[in-house]
Amino acid sequence: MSGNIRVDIKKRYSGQEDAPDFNLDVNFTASNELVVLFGRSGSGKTTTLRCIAGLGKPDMGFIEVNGKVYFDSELKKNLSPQDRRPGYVFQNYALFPHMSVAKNITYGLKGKSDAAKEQRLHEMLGLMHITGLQNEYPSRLSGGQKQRVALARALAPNPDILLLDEPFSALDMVVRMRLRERIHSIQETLDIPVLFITHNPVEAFTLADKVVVLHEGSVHQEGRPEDVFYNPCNRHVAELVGVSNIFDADFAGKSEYGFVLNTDSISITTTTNVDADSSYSWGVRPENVHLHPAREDISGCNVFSTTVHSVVNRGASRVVAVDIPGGGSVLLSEMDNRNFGKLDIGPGSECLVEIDPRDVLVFALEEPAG
Amino acid sequence: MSGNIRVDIKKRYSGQEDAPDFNLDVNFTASNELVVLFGRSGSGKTTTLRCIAGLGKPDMGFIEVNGKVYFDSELKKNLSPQDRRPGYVFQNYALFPHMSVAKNITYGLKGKSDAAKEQRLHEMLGLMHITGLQNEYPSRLSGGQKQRVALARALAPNPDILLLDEPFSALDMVVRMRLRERIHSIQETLDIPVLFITHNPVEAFTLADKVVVLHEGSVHQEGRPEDVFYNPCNRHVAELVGVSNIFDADFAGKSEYGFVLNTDSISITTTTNVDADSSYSWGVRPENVHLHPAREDISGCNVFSTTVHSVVNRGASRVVAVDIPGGGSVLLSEMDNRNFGKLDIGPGSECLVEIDPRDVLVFALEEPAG
Amino acid sequence: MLEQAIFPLYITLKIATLSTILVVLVGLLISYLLARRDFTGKNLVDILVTLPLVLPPTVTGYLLVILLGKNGVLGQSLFEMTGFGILFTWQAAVIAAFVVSLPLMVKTTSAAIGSVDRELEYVAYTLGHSELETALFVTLPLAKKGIIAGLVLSFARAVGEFGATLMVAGNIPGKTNTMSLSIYTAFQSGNDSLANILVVILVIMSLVSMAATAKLVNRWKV
Amino acid sequence: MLEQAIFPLYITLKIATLSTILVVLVGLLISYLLARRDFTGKNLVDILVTLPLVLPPTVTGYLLVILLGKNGVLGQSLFEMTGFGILFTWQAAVIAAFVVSLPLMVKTTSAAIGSVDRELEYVAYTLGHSELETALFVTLPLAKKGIIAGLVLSFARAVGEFGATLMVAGNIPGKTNTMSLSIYTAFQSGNDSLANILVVILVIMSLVSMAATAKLVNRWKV
Amino acid sequence: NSTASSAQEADSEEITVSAAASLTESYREIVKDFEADNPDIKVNLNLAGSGSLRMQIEAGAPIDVFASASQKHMDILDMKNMIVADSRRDFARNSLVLIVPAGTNQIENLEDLDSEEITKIALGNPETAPVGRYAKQGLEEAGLWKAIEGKTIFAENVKQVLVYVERGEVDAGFVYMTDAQTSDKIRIVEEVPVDADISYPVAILADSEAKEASQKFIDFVTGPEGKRILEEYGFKVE
Ligand SMILES: Nc1ncnc2c1ncn2[C@@H]1O[C@H](COP(=O)(O)OP(=O)(O)OP(=O)(O)O)[C@@H](O)[C@H]1O
Ligand SMILES: Nc1ncnc2c1ncn2[C@@H]1O[C@H](COP(=O)(O)OP(=O)(O)OP(=O)(O)O)[C@@H](O)[C@H]1O
Ligand SMILES: [Mg+2]
Ligand SMILES: [Mg+2]
Repeated sequence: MSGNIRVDIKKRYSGQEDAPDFNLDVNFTASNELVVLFGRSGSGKTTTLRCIAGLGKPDMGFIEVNGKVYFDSELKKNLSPQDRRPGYVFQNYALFPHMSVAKNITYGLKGKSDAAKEQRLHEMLGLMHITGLQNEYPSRLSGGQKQRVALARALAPNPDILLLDEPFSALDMVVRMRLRERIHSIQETLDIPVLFITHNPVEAFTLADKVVVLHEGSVHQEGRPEDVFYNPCNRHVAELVGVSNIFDADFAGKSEYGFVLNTDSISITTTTNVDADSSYSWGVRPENVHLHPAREDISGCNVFSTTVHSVVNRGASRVVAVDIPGGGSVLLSEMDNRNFGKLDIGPGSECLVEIDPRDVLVFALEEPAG
Repeated sequence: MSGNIRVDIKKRYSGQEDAPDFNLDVNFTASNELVVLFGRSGSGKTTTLRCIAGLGKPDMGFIEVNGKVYFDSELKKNLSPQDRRPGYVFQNYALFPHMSVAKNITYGLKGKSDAAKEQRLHEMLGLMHITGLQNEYPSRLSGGQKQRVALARALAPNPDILLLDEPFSALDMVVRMRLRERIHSIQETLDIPVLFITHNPVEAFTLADKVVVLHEGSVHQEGRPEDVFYNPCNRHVAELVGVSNIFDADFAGKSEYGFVLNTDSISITTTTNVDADSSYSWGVRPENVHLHPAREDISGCNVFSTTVHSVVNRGASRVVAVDIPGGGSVLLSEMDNRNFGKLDIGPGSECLVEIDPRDVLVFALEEPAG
Repeated sequence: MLEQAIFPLYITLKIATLSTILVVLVGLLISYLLARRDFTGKNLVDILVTLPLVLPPTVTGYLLVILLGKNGVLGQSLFEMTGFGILFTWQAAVIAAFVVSLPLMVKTTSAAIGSVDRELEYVAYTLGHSELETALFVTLPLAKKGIIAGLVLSFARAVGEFGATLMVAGNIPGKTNTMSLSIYTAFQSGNDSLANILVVILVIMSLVSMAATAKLVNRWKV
Repeated sequence: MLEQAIFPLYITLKIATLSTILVVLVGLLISYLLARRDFTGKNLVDILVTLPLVLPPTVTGYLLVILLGKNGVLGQSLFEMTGFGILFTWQAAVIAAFVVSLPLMVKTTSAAIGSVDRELEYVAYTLGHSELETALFVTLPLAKKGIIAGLVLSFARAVGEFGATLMVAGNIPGKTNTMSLSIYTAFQSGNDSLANILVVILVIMSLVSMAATAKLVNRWKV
Repeated sequence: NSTASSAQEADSEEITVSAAASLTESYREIVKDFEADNPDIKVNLNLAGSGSLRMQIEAGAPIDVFASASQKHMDILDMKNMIVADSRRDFARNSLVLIVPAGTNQIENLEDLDSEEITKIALGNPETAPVGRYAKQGLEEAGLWKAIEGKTIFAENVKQVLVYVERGEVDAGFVYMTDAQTSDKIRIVEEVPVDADISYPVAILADSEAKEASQKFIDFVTGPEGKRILEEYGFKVE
């Protein structure tokens, strides 16, 4: 094990009445980089962050940050939150209702002179685009304004580690983009580990040096964003990172291009090694499903003709759902408006589907947690 | 004025000390459709929703929903929230901490039999993918679980109007997509007006029958999503809907393709009518900025050669920033990974930029609020 | 000697329980109004309720005699209507206990209600619940801790009530001799051993009722 | 006749103010510990603090005399150390008022502290503030309403205190004759007009101090 | 001396006199005159019910002189050796009277209490208040106690009986003559003969550290000046 953050903890919440328990069993390491915790709602992201901050006590395990042991159940060591002093943005902001915005933001600047506090306050207000709000009380702020105050409060003391629980969820795109850059440069300037929770895949991809994917309390995959997004290790991770086309399949053999899987009446070839004895599902990202006019002549594998089921305009792109021949399900294809325009299709049109075998992801069914 | 919702209200919050006042002055109508309120953080979206729900009292104006006058300052009429009974999802959820999830969800089902409550509860739990959590208390839920309970509570009584304040902000993509569809079909089935706040442009575009754009307390634009996204009426709206390239320009004359504007050392032609006497800025959506290999031979206007400044991988797409010749600023171009691969460029590469004059949006500088 | 404690114990519990029930009912109403409504005379109500706390109990008792006596404002009309003279009965002791413990309930509870997040009340309104229903099922449960504190204080105060009770209820053996009065009598007449026994019983009774209240707290889930 | 009210008014204010200051200091500490900490003997502390409320004030006073007298546990050591006999001094009255009003403060405040969102304390911890700093600047300000209620109750109770004071401080003109005791004396000796005047003054004084407290509430911004 | 002495000048002495509540007015005057005669002695007058005063003393309160409204409380202290036995003196007597609200005439003598119209009779608690004990004794001697026992309302002190009678809450009550004289809202029906010594004892306490000054005070009370003042307030003195 190496890295500036080492987390290996277990924690159990027992469920009420006949509801199942929740078992957190998280293990990952990271250096001074921006780590995105990614996972379904209820997968244990917040719980993990709280344990690192010292606000929840793991049942057992080990947490080390920047060479300092925060928690070690064997040594019965458990640093207080005061000794950890993380910069923490809480999912629900948790602003002090009885303090003004200014007081909230400077509350972590213990022992600083008033002038230093004032200066830092104004830096933070500017950074968060909330200059002018310093004398307001939290009850008079909008959701996004509260969130920015919470961010400012966490960043102000230049902490050794940043724990950001969906810090941009209530912000508009313009501020969000600017703050993404800020967080990135703060991480680089301070050279500290940053743990960042987000549900936005684009945010995860663009911000992360490393992505840790949680599912039902345990880490399913951990790696650079490209690894996780382009090579999700199982169905759960795949769904999360936007592989919205996932189908069960039967092994059908091997061809010159690779292995062949059958779903309904189509055969899909993949370059991934597949074992005849196991059950699989395969998946493909919608932007890797390419559509061509029906009259076009395309050769190669994973080409089949079909009809357009429906088209959804997503503003900057279109999502075309096409029928999978011989089955009730549809395959989604996403393309930019210009390419869509060139295709000249609509619901009911005939068209050709083409999928590069290298883009076909294969997952063992019911793969155990990674 | 017509429509099932008519809102025309003014409300002022006075700022603390030297901070400016916030003035809400909102006026829009809608029929039984899904209306997305879109706007920067702090633009007055929540305030508007609260006024419609009867939780905030406008200083003056008029609110009518489904033929019922909710508020009329002239007639001194102000229906109580009980008489309005909106299905309201609060931005901060506002779950009852002393009630179980089941009790929270069924709390609006006044006068229903226990069996009916039980049935509705299970429908809602299923709809929100939180089956099993009914006996938990809110303090033991994750952020996204709380949000779904809040949604279930608002939807359970089949209200006459739905007011949803960023109802999906804490949800992962998978649940979010499913719930988007649910909300859409609920709106259609119940045939009620739904007001929906989101900061996610794709969500706004795909969900909305109508988009109302708020900026600093007033409506700047209102229309179908295509109108608002493809023809934003001013800079503020444009920024919000993702027109991330916006530049100041000087009027340079008229050409065979349209009107010409100069920015730094490039000339941009637009099909929009432009008046020589005013100041303008122009903008283009990054997905409408097309890049071509430097060696390619492209004719037409709005084609210029430049160098690549940087490339950002957003997972499903790439954003390439290219220098604008003769100035310090960059122009962003977004494309899918396949097209990016074909281009074969990287930072420092030469390439050609092409922009369709029809995609060039023009805004009068400092246009007054719409 | 123990049998001398049975009646005082019984009557004390009866008086304190009844008075506390009254205090809770009236106190919750007043507290809610003080915390959530603006009305003319609000300050006056606040002051009137708190007054019995600053007055020496004897004075409170004297004022109650004036009010409840045969020739008193309330006592007279009650007597004319029912022929019932309330002075020197255990009912009068209930009233005395009520008056002296009401301020404890009101101050404690109105502070607790004032600290409940109004937003949650608004949510209940949008779900179609009237102000009364909301007060009962949202506001008051959320103010639980303060209400329990007020209840314990009121009950304890009612048990310990002495001065005002003495004035309005007299100290009539077999009728109104509460624990407090009995202890006082025993001490005053130099019967220290009886006094000590009664104190021990009083303390045990108080502990038991407080433990019962604690149980109540745990049951009333929040 | 008015001059007969000046000393009692002065001594009452002095005693009530000092006792309230003590009650607030000690009460906040105990309340915080009861609400936020688990320790052995927690229930015992809770019970001990509440006890003076259920005991008739005379009994409380009797117990205090035993404790503070020259032969009492506390009184003896105090006397040996300082040569100061505390009984029958205004300081003894402060102690009596303190003991009888402490339960009001503790019950009210610990309920209010218990209702403060712990999450906010955790936030303060992550910002490097110790538990004490957090208690002072986060928890207590957020429990403000309950604390103010406890403070008002304690002050009012101290002003109205009679039975215990009479026992430990005596009713000595020019030394320990508080308003309560003076009203009692005037009333007992048939001097009803003086008693009435004293009651009116007591009520006015209480109103003024409560109004001052209300001002305090408004100042202390939350 | 026994109370806080550090603040006092060395040559002045301070004594604390605990006197029964019914002695309030007379003792105030006595103290004033006594202090005028003895400028080196300061008297703290502590006024409360005799029972409370006795409890204070038992608990160890620093008292020098105790003037009780009844022999019983003094006896209890005597038994516990808490008083200087030979300093004990009776300094005044009182008499018991039957009173009714002013303007009523159903009762003209003690026997009338047995009539059916009479339902409430107030007297001090015989166990704690001497005035109640005397009243009970008087009624027993008149053979009326059994008959009217069910009509009695016990009060803790004389003042309470007076209040009840003044406001017409009871039909009659028993108080001391000295108390009856302070109210004009009642009528004195008659003096009730009691075969008891309704007398007020005074004594120096065993723990007193200023026995000399205390003795001076008792001498003053029992002296001509004291007698004059006590008589003025309706007490009988020998
Ligand atoms: N205090 C608690 N007691 C019991 N169970 C809890 C508690 N807090 C969280 N849980 C449960 O633990 C699981 C993980 O919760 P957590 O808050 O870590 O999820 P999350 O990944 O942050 O989800 P979200 O994206 O919705 O915020 C959930 O199922 C939740 O119900
Ligand atoms: N109770 C209040 N008192 C004073 N000002 C307020 C109050 N509530 C909101 N405001 C101010 O009104 C403006 C609009 O707030 P509102 O909550 O409507 O914004 P919003 O559009 O919902 O923003 P967000 O997307 O951040 O939630 C903000 O500047 C806010 O500071
Ligand atoms: Mg979370
Ligand atoms: Mg909002």
